[in-house]
Amino acid sequence: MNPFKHARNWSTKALPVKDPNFGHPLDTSHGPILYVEDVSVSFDGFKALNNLNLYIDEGELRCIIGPNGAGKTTMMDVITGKTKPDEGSIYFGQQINLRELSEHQIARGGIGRKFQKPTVFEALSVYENLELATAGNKKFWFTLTRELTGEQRDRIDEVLHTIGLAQSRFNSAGNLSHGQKQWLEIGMLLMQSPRVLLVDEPVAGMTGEETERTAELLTSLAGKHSVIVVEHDMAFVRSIARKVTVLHQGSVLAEGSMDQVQSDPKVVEVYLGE
Amino acid sequence: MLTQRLLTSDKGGMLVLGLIALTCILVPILNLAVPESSPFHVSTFAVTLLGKFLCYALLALALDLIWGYAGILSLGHGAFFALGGYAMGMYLMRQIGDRGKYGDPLLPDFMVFLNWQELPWYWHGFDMFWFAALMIVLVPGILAWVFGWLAFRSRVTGVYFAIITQALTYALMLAFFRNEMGFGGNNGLTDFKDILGFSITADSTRIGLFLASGIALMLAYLACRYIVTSRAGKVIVSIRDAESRTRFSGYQVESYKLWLFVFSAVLAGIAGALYVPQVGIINPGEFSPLNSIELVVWVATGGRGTLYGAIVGAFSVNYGKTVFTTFYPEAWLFPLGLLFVLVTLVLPKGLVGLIGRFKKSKSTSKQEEQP
Amino acid sequence: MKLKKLLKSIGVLGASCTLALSSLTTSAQEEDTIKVGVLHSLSGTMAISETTLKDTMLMLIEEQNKKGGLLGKQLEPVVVDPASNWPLFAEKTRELLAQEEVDAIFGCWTSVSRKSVLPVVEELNGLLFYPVQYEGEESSRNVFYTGAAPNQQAIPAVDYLMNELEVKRWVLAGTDYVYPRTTNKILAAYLQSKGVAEEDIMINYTPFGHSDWQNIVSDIKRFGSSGKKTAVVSTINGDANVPFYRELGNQGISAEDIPVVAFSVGEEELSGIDAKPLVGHMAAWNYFMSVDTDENNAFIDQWLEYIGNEDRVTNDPMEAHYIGFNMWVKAVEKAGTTDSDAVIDAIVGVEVPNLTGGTSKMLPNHHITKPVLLGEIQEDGQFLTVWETDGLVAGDAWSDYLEGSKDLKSDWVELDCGNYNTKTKKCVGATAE
Amino acid sequence: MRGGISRPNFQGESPDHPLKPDSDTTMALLKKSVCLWIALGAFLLTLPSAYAQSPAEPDFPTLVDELASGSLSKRGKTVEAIAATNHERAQTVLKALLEGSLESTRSDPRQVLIETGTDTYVLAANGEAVNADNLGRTKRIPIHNKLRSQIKTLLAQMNLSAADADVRLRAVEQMISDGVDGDSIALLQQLKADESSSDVQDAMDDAVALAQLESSDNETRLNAAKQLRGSLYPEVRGALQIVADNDSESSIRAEAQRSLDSIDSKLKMFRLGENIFFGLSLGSVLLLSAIGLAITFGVMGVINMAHGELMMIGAYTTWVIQQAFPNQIEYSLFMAIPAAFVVSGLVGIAIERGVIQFLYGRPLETLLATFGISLILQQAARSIFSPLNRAVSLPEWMSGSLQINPAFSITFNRLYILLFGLMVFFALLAVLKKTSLGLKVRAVSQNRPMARAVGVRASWVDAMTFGLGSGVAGIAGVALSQLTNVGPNLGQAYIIDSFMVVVFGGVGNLWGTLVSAMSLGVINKFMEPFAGAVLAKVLILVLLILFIQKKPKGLFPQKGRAAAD
Repeated sequence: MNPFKHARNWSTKALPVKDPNFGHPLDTSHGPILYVEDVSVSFDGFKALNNLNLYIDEGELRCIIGPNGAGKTTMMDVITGKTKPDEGSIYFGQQINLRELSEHQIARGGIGRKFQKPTVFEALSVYENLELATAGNKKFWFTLTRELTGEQRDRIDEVLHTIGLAQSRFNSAGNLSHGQKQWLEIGMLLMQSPRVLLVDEPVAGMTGEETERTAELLTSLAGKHSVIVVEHDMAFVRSIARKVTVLHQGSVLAEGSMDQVQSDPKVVEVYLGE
Repeated sequence: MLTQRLLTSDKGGMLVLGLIALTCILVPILNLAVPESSPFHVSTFAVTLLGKFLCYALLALALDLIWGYAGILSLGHGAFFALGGYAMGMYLMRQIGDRGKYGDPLLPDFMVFLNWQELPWYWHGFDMFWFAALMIVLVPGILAWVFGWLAFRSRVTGVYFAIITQALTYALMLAFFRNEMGFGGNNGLTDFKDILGFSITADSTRIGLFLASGIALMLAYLACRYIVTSRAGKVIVSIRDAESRTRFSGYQVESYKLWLFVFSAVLAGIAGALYVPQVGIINPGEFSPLNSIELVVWVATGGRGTLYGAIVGAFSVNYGKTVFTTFYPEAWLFPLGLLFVLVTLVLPKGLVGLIGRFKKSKSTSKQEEQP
Repeated sequence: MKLKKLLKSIGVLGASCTLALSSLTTSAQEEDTIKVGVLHSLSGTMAISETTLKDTMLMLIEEQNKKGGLLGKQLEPVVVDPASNWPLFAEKTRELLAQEEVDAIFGCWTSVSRKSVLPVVEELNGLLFYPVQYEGEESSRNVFYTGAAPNQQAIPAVDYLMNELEVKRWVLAGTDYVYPRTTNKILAAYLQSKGVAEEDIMINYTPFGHSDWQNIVSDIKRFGSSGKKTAVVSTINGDANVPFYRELGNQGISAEDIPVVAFSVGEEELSGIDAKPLVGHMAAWNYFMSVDTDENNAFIDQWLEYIGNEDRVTNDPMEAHYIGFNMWVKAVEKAGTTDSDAVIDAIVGVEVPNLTGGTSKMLPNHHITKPVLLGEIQEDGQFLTVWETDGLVAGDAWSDYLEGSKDLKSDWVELDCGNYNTKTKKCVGATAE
Repeated sequence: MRGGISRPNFQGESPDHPLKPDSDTTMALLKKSVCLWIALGAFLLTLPSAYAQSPAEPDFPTLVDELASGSLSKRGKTVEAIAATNHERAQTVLKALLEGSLESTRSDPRQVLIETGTDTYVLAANGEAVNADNLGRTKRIPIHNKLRSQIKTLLAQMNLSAADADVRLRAVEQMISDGVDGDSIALLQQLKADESSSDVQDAMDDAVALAQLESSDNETRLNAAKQLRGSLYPEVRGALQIVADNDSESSIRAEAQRSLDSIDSKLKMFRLGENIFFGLSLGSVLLLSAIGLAITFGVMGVINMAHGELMMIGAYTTWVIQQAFPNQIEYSLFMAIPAAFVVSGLVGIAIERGVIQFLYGRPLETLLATFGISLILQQAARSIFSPLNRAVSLPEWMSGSLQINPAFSITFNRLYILLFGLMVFFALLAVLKKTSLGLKVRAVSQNRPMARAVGVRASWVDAMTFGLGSGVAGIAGVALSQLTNVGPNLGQAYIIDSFMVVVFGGVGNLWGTLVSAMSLGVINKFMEPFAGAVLAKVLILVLLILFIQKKPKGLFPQKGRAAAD
């Protein structure tokens, strides 16, 4: 049923990666950049994920939908290392086993995450927020003694324009509007120059016009990065989705184009069932 | 460039630094040069008192660095303070030499009458100042490193961290009370004679210690400024505000917390070391959890999250304490207790915040004040 | 422009700061009074014991003023609260001597507070009267020890047990701090010198405020059930006593089986205890409220009237202050001035009546002579004197039973030295310059 | 509930009923033997005084009046004489003297009275009631230890034929500890013949055997040593030890040694049991002091530094109650428990409404504020009740111990407090699990806005919850007042331990609190013997710190995503 099942070449064994950021270039020779295979997680008996299989291609924009409690957020937790799965394997490219890495290593490795509720550092200015997110050496002694380099600053300006916050760069992030916070957070992801972006409900509580701009932003990002969007807003999903995955009770219910999944009786049943 | 970053960007800090510098210049003159009779004479009592406050301020600064900026509340900072103090105390004890009551050239008095035959191994080397100085930094530092490494690695945070730090200092207190420990038990270390060859009771020595404390405080302040204004400083603040976000931005939160904690512990140790020769005694009471909580209150009163706030707090609360214990000996705990409650309820930003609020209201009335 | 403003404000604040300083340092304005410092904790853990002594001092001073004061001047008490915080004791002492310029300080309870005060008193050449029984091993030119030294409390008590009750086995139980440590060391040495075997002495230390005595008491019970008469010599401090005696009582150890002789349990402590389980246990002091002499009855009436509460009691440290204060008054009258050196010279040899019918005398080692009384606790929390030394016992600064100190001698008149080594014939160290 | 009870102050049967016959025949015999023996005993004991006094023994009333005057040693002789008269009130008078309720007027001639209650007196000599008003100030007739043990011995001898088997048993045991001599052997053997209770008989056998250990006849000594096998009286052990070490006959030495071994093996077992009980008892204290926190801290997330002071308030309440009803000491605790609950509870509610309600979600701020409150409460206690400790008296039923055998006894106050602790725990558990308040509490603690949404008055629930926790603290205070000082510092001693218990057990989990309290208690008690009290405590703290590193959420963590962030 699943064309990607075991697509990953098992002969190459996982490299013992400490900090992938300085490891060798990511090996995506077999297409997918992210392999989630037979992953299960449970909290006191309740199975949040039930051997979930998911494969994300390089540069793909994937939407993930599903009713509440389908395990969307848990899936993100598992990929970003916040929650360690009970079983199953998660590989980043061919060789980087994410189960062995901690949050900050995964983040440095090139997987960025945006939370459901926008979380930016409210005490700091927009510029500083991006500054913090900037890719590079993030060890204590280094950040203590070194200032930003010239090109890092340029990168920040660049991103400031991408997310359209150039003029409010010195405002404290706390005073931004809801939408602006969302964009700022996405901007922070970009500063990490990640290979994969996990975006959790980006347009929740946005005005229509903000939603459109977000849609443009995300679609423009796809290609350079692989983008995984979790969203409830069907209209929004339709507007950006190339491929949609439906989660239900911790495993994939259906996968395919928006029309395919919407015509899928199982999906309909689940959604009406609510 | 750096000075700009450290100083002019925070007025309050500059003000406080200026004041400390001023007192460091004025007090010695007023104490030594000006005759007793003149109303401007500053008595030795005031000097030692101020010296004590300076040490407290340094301690408060250390706590504010981790509590105010990294949001780590340590209820055990008194422990590092006391350890630094003990290290200094041990040096001072060794300086007594054979001028002790029993005239034993090597053993401190309390060891003589507890029939200790020879000096315990951990007392060796403390006759040399450089060694003692090293220990003053190392002992609190290493303890903080081990403790912090364990705690932060297993993500013990907030309330839990506060409580186990309290347990830490409590355990140390009980341990140091034991006479078998070889630190003088309940009486601790006292009856010091001289430091670096200067008699500890001489006015000049007191001034010296006072100046040392003042300079230490100012340097520590600049060091803290350097940290909080660096990129690392921003990371630390963001850890306080959104820890997991920081993680997902690729920072190893643990190491940041750990190094900050260690640095803060070292500052506390230094404060303790300067404190002991000025008050002339160190005993396990300094480990008491209550002291550590009170310390937290100084910072809260002054205003956590602004380095100079901690200094202001330490001075104001302790000055108040001195006054109250003299004028209302029976009832002084009431105002003190009330202070704690009020500060937490109405002054979340502390005195500094209050001044700030007052300033803002003024500046809004007068637009041209705006920079 | 900005910087100038900043400097200006610094200047302003600097001025205000110096003002704050001078407010700290305002030296006492010259009134025509003699100032007496009272240095007792009114808050914190020691308040329980020390507050009473503060009141005692105020009463004594008031009384003296009624009699027309001293050298024609009124006495003015200066009360401060060191809040059971040892460094604060030192600070307050400095304040009393340097700021308030008091002529004498009456204060301290715990050894550690005295130790913390000592250097300051010596540096500023003040006078400290210390009213509590203590471990000895100290003698300062500026301190007068009006409480009992070990040889004025512990040793006589042990003698009584050994001779009158034929006690053969000994439990030395104490709180883990310097007073019990030293006292027990002295006692152990003393007992062994009297031929008590090693295994017949059990020494046990517990932390301050120890509240769970279950297995210690059952150990004592076991230790005592060997057929030989056993007694407990208790140097257990303050708060730990109540749970200790209750446990004794509940585990069925009565005073006839295993009597407990305490050195830190007096009328005041008993007034805070349900005395039932303590009946028959003993305490050794230099004064009991129950002693029936005119001086004592007068003192008690005066105290009850002053404090305005019929239920209050008097105790040994209060008597010590009574003696110390009167000695100071006499010495000042004798010297005709309150100047420290003059008083220090004048006070040695001064004799004043104590409350148990004798006259105590200030000795050259700055300790005093006292009677030693042994009392059994009664239901009403008072003591029934069962034995007392004939005549007064002179306080020893340095114990004859300790290695380090038995060669030491203190004499501030002949030798002007607190710890003169009789072997090497010189004044060891330099306590007071 | 009098089954096998030893009181700290020796208890005979109640003073107001003299010897009761259990059957006429034995009665006669008993009387005879008692007279015989007491006369004999008294004669021996009073040889010196016997000469001093006129051959015609002074009658009972005169002797009683003599008690009021003269030196302690003279009083001793008088006491013996009184015992010798074998007057029916002799026992009552002596007991009164022993318990310090024998008083004398200052007036002349001095009357000797027994104080039967506050300001109610009867004449010692004949038990007639007297009017307290026209007595003037009375003064207790003092005695000292020598006299006390003497009286106890005498009373014991009288009690040998008391009606109550337990009283007889105590009497025999008293004789054992006083040391048994030839005459007592005779008497004991005689009494044993018609002793009904087997326990008393065994005790008598032991007593006799104990005495026979010193007999000159080898056979007797050997049998005695046999007889004493497994007897747990400490005196017996001591005596056997002596025999085993230095008896002339090797066979007897061996026999004694065997008996000793059997005794020791028993003792070892009992010591283990003792230790466990000690541990549980300590645990129950920890439980009581921590359980209130388990609610305020565990369920509400408030770090209440004033918790200890709330206990203090409970303890003071007990004292106030006892002052208010000086004659109801026996029942004072039952009044104190609800009172303390209410008082502390109200104070708690006041604190919650006045301060804490503004600080929810900021646990560290609550820590500071409540610390301030604790300072204020302490100082308040000093100002109101004076810094001195207050004397809370133990009811009779709280003092003494449940004597399982001479080597193993459980003290009542500890036992009751252990049971009480468990009761409180389960009561609280029921409240949280069964009642609607409990439901609401859990709802609010889990999801405040949601609970609000479904119409729970969160603020009211908060107040109630905090009140509940504080009230429980008050109850703990009542229990503590039976163990330790009641003074301003009471709270300080327990606050840190309580927090440790809660954290160790796992916040928000009552069962965890129970388990952690008990295990900490037992661990502590098993460490103490070799580590010493102080070090044991330090070690425990260190272990706790390390444990929290391993399991940051305690023994029984709250699981699930809610707990994760």
